[in-house]
Amino acid sequence: MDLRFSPEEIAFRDEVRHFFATQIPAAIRNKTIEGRKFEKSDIVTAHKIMYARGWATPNWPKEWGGTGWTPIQQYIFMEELQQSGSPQPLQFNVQMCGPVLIQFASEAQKKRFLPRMASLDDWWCQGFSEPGAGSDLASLKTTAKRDGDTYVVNGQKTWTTLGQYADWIFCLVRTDLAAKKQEGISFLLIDMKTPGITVRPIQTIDGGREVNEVFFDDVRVPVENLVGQENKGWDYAKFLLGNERVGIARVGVSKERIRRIRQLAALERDGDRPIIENPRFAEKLAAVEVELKALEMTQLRVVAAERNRGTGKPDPASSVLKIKGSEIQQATTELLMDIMGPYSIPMADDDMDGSNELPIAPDYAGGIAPAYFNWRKISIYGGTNEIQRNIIAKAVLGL
Amino acid sequence: MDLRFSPEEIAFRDEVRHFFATQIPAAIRNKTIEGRKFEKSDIVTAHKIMYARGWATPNWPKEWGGTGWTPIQQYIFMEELQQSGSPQPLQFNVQMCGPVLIQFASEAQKKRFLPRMASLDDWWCQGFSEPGAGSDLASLKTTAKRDGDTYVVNGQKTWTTLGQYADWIFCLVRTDLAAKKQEGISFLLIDMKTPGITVRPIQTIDGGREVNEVFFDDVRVPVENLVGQENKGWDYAKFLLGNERVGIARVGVSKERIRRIRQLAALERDGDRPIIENPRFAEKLAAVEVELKALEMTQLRVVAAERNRGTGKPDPASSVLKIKGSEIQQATTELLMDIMGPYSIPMADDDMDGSNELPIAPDYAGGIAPAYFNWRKISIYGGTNEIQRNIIAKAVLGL
Amino acid sequence: MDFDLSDEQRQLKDNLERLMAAEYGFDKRTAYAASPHGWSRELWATYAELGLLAVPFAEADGGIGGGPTETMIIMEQLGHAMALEPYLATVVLGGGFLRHGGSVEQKARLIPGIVSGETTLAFAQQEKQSRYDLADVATTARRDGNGWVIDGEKGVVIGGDAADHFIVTARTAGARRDHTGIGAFIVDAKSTGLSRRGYVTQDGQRAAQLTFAGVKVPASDVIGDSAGALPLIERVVDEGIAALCAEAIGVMTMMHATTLDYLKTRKQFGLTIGSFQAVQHRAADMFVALEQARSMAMFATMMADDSDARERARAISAAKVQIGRSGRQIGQEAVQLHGGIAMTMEYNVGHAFKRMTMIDRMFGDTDHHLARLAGLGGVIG
Amino acid sequence: MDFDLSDEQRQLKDNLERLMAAEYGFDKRTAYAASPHGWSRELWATYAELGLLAVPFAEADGGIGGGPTETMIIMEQLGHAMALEPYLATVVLGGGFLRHGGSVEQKARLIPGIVSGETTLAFAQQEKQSRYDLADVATTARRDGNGWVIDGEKGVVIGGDAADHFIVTARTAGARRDHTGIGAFIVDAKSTGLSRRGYVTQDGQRAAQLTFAGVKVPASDVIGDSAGALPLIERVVDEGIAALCAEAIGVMTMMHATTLDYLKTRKQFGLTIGSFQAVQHRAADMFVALEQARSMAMFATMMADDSDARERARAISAAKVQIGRSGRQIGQEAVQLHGGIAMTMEYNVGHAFKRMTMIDRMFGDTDHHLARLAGLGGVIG
Repeated sequence: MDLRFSPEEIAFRDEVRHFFATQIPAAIRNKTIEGRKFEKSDIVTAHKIMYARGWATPNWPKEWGGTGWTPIQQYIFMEELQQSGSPQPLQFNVQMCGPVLIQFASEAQKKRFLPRMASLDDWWCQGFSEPGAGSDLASLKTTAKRDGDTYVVNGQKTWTTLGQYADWIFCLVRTDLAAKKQEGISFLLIDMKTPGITVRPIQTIDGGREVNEVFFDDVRVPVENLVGQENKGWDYAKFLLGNERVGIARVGVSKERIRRIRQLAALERDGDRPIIENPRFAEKLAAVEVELKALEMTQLRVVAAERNRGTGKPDPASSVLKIKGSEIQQATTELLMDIMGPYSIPMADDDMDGSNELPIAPDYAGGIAPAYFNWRKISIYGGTNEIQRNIIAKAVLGL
Repeated sequence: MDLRFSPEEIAFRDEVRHFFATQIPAAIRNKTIEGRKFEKSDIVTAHKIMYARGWATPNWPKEWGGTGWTPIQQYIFMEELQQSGSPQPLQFNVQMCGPVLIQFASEAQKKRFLPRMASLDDWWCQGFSEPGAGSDLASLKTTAKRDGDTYVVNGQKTWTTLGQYADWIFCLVRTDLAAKKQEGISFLLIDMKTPGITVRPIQTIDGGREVNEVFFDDVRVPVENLVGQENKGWDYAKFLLGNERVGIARVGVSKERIRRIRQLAALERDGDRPIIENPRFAEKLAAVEVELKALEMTQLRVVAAERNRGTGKPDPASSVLKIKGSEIQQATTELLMDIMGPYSIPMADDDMDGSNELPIAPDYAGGIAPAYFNWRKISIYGGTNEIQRNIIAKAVLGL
Repeated sequence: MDFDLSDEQRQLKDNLERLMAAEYGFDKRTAYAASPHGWSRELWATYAELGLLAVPFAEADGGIGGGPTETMIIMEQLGHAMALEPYLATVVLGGGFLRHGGSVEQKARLIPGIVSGETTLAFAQQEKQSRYDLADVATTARRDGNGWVIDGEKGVVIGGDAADHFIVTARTAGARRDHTGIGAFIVDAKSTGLSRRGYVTQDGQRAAQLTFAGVKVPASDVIGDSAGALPLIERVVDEGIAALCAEAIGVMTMMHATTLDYLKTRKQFGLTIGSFQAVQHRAADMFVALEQARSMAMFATMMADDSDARERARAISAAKVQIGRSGRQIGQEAVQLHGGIAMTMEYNVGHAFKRMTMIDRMFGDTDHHLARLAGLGGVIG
Repeated sequence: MDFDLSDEQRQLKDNLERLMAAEYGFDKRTAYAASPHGWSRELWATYAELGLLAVPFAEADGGIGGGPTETMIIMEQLGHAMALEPYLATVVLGGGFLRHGGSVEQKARLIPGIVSGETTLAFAQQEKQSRYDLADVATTARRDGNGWVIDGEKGVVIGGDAADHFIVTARTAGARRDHTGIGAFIVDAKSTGLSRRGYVTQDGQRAAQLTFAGVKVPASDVIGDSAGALPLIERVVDEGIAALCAEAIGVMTMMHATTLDYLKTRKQFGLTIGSFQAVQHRAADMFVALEQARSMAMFATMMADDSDARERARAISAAKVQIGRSGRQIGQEAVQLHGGIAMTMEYNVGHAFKRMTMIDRMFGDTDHHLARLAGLGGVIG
């Protein structure tokens, strides 16, 4: 047992840290620090810079452009990325759809889709959730009816993040209406330019328009876009959903937030002292830091155990990462609210990029409340924290 | 709506307060304040003083020695009693068994038992719980088999508080083995001197020996000691269990604890300042006080609503009182632990009445940790807090 | 002691409940919010007709002579509907200054307009550096002949974008955080030298930033003692907090009820999600939090006009702490138990969650009041 | 980075686990606790035979040269069994003073006795006024010829009722809470002028109150710098806290596992109570708390011998906070989910709950370390 990074790992960390600091434009990274949202172009720019370096798809096999890094290296990479403020390589491509294709798609499909997926020449989005199918995903109702060489897709998906930018969508569709609910589902790749697809943005309570409803009205999809076997899509979906170990805790994101909190708490004053000098605030912050440090160690334990367990098998303990990771991220947004106090009340102008000193409050106050509102989603998406507790109770504790 | 006590209520409160301050010996009341336990004689002494004043059974009808007080007056009486540190009139007699007899027993039984119950000439204890029947009380297994004019009782009761002092025990026993589990239960009064009864003390984690197991080995009980109808005991038990509204929150007990905490936190020092001047401690204390003040108002709302609802019908909202009341009482024991810090570690001597300055710590430190340990029971007994949440979900929220 | 409403109070509650049910559906509210003022002038006129705007004023001043209980009833109903009209700003706060500090002439001049719905007010107190400290006033008022000249900036003036008059706190003497040397002034929104920038707040209400550049105020617009207004300001703010607590109860009650409805109808895995015990227990905990908050809102109401400023402050801070804690729990849980739907602008729980969050930031957040309460020696005597 | 145990470490763990399973059942533990010393002399001899008492000492000193990881493994197993033997007092704390501060002569004099199991030590630091402040030392040591004379009182000396030697902190210069002027002394328990009163602690361990009345100590029993021992004391205590964290993991693991067993077997309403979802979620939360604590115990182990005292302090305080919070949650929940049975002295969970509670009070409670950590600027770099 040696809980410190090896010299090689430290050298790797420094290399990665230097890469992000020098290669990803500061104008992009600062948006994270200042609590502003990325444009599409920011995500594409950062992704392509990483792609050029061969680092856009670290979790893929080498033959498809992976890096061959150890799990620890992959962890270090993601943590450094998050702390730098850079956008991640587009996760719908890299973390979600790519691994499914690598594992289950035909060679022809791999050759057709993976290269453009890796380079972000194609932007992918996810078509899983439906209005009636939330935690109970398998109750989805969107149908794909075979008609010669095509499927005809009808139905509605929802919570499709960044669907407005997407070239392709990977969908779960029902291909056998008679089968038991998990057994009639297929995994289909659909070109977003196909006639019959409508994307409608949903405005979230932070004011953002990141998520969408996607409507399918007699959308014709070539049969060759079916991944794996018909009616086996649920297996692929489970593989995808269980595949979010590295980074689910977003330790790097929270570390960056903690530093931002320290910075702003030193800047903002309550009476004649900076807020960071208020013992109650400092202790609240320290308490979150303790949980975060513990989470980092827990995540490293899970990552390191992957070596023994074998790659690709999800560790049910990763539900711990989801629960704690979301709680900590949400706690950081509350600490920022505490710093801003009454100055979190005014709404920021829609355009947050120009100079728009907020009424009475400093410029950076405008994004604080929306971040608090928006990050409530973290305990909802990717399997609610209630579902994670069910997983722990059953898969880990045997209850 | 007028949320202040009326002048009459204030006069009543002052009268009650004066009574406790002057009539109940300070040597008894101080045991509460100092965290020491009552002897049997303390309880008897206090009970009989209240009895002499006609105040031992305020919740009973006037014909059986009740006071005729309004619910608000009953509340005031209990809160003043608790704040004074006096023992309550023995609740097994006054709150539990008495009301059942008044409601369901025969005139002969009432005349036989109630007067000695009110005066504490008979000490009663409760025989409900069994080793296998906790929250699922109706699964009890102790049997009473009819044999001519007697029942023959066999089985085991547990958690019988102060059973070692008892003259009588009121028991739930199974009289019909074939019936559905709630339907074969009867309510039986048993003389503790009957041959075949064995009382075994259970030592609790605070070191105390308040609770007992009671074993019944062919114990013969006259049929005349059956309350109400055979096999209807579950109805009487439900009546009894739902009958704990006034005082279940123990607001007066917590008020007394809060004052004790302020007193000790002003006495004990951390470095060069009293602990009460540590802002973190003062805010933790204030936070508990807020919950307690809210609970007091909540309890008064429940008490006042009794006038509209009619006496005797339990308010399901009283589950709120149990949950919050127990949480607050437990929080006060944690605050006392915080004050004592390392000096809560030594065990007090068994005899806490003499002068026994503890090793290194002040005299009053010895009872602090045992109280913390012991009061974990408050969220367990009288229907666990989990059961209370079930009640709220079903009876109040309709889930 | 008596928690029952009188017949008149019950009627007030029922009437307002009916009005809100009819006029404050989700779509109507959305339309009000999108209108120029961000609230409904028509409904404001209806409030006036119903006498709501007259409630706290003395009959001699053209009011109805209602007390804190009536204000509590109204604020709870407004909160339940998430009403956008500036009742707190105009009637509770603005009206509070007039009631407790206004001269006979000031009352006669302003109250009729408030009561008739023609005049709205806003309380301009917050400054860039002041945070929650009511004594931290840098805006100055200096004597100018018989009158005063005000210079400075005020922000987060709730209801300030459309108000006709402001109650402005300004320093007439002493240093920035001194407790003496503060005055309260009635300032006409059309005064020369006064500019305002209106904006939307995070919870969809309206506020304004005000700049005072040599704004002249006649002596007749000073409320009470020009150097000793802090006790008055504290009194009015304490009443405002009590009203805000009542509003919060309405918001929480709505969130809890809406969540219960959702739990009873939304199915997953073939069952209503409300049939899952873990969900049931959390809904039960929300109920406990709500009842505790309701109790403290009542306590705040009872103590809002207490003559002992220290006892009043202890009660008000205690109530704000409880409201803040319960509100956070109920808001976060309402969103969580709903899932994604409550994260959208298309569903009322999301809006309520935001409103609740902003209530916690007004006149001192939970931590602020906890510290204040601890400093006052707690709330258990 | 590597979380795996080496073969030797695994063997150490397995051996100890087996020993504890065989020798530390509930009844045996009860008997040890009731014996005169409150722990088992026989088992202590077995520990010696297994080399456990030699683990942290350098091979040159007759030890095995183990590191913090070995100590972690041992303490966790001792915690899991709730072992009563004075390992922490003798090997970790007493041994720590010798390892980090002892002279060659002191090591040679004392370590062999520790390793063989003949000698036990205890750390006498706590004073009536000192609470958790290691620098708050009123006990004095004044020069007396070539040696020293100690006067004062020490209390809550864990393991002190049977210890052969004490490591005593005493003030040689300066005022009561000065950081300099503190010395650490080896004091023979049989010294003239030293009296002790042994007693049982709340968690069934043994401790003592010591009175020093002119106790003479030769110069050869001063550990290191007679006026500059605080850094040494802090280092040893930080190591002690890391060991205590590992012990706590054992205690928590046992409580969690016992609770799970109970949930799987105890039936109510015809179902195991572990089949109720609300109970399942709380057991899951206990697991989360346990894993977070385990991670921090490892972090503390890694940092326990860090040469940077400030970094070490940040890590140790962070770990103590996490252990305290997780321990409180797991302990309280274990009792609650068991119900009455865990409230009795006849069941191991109640004892574990008490031990966990006392661990939180040793060398600084959760609030103390949270404040210390906040003062050090947190634990995230």
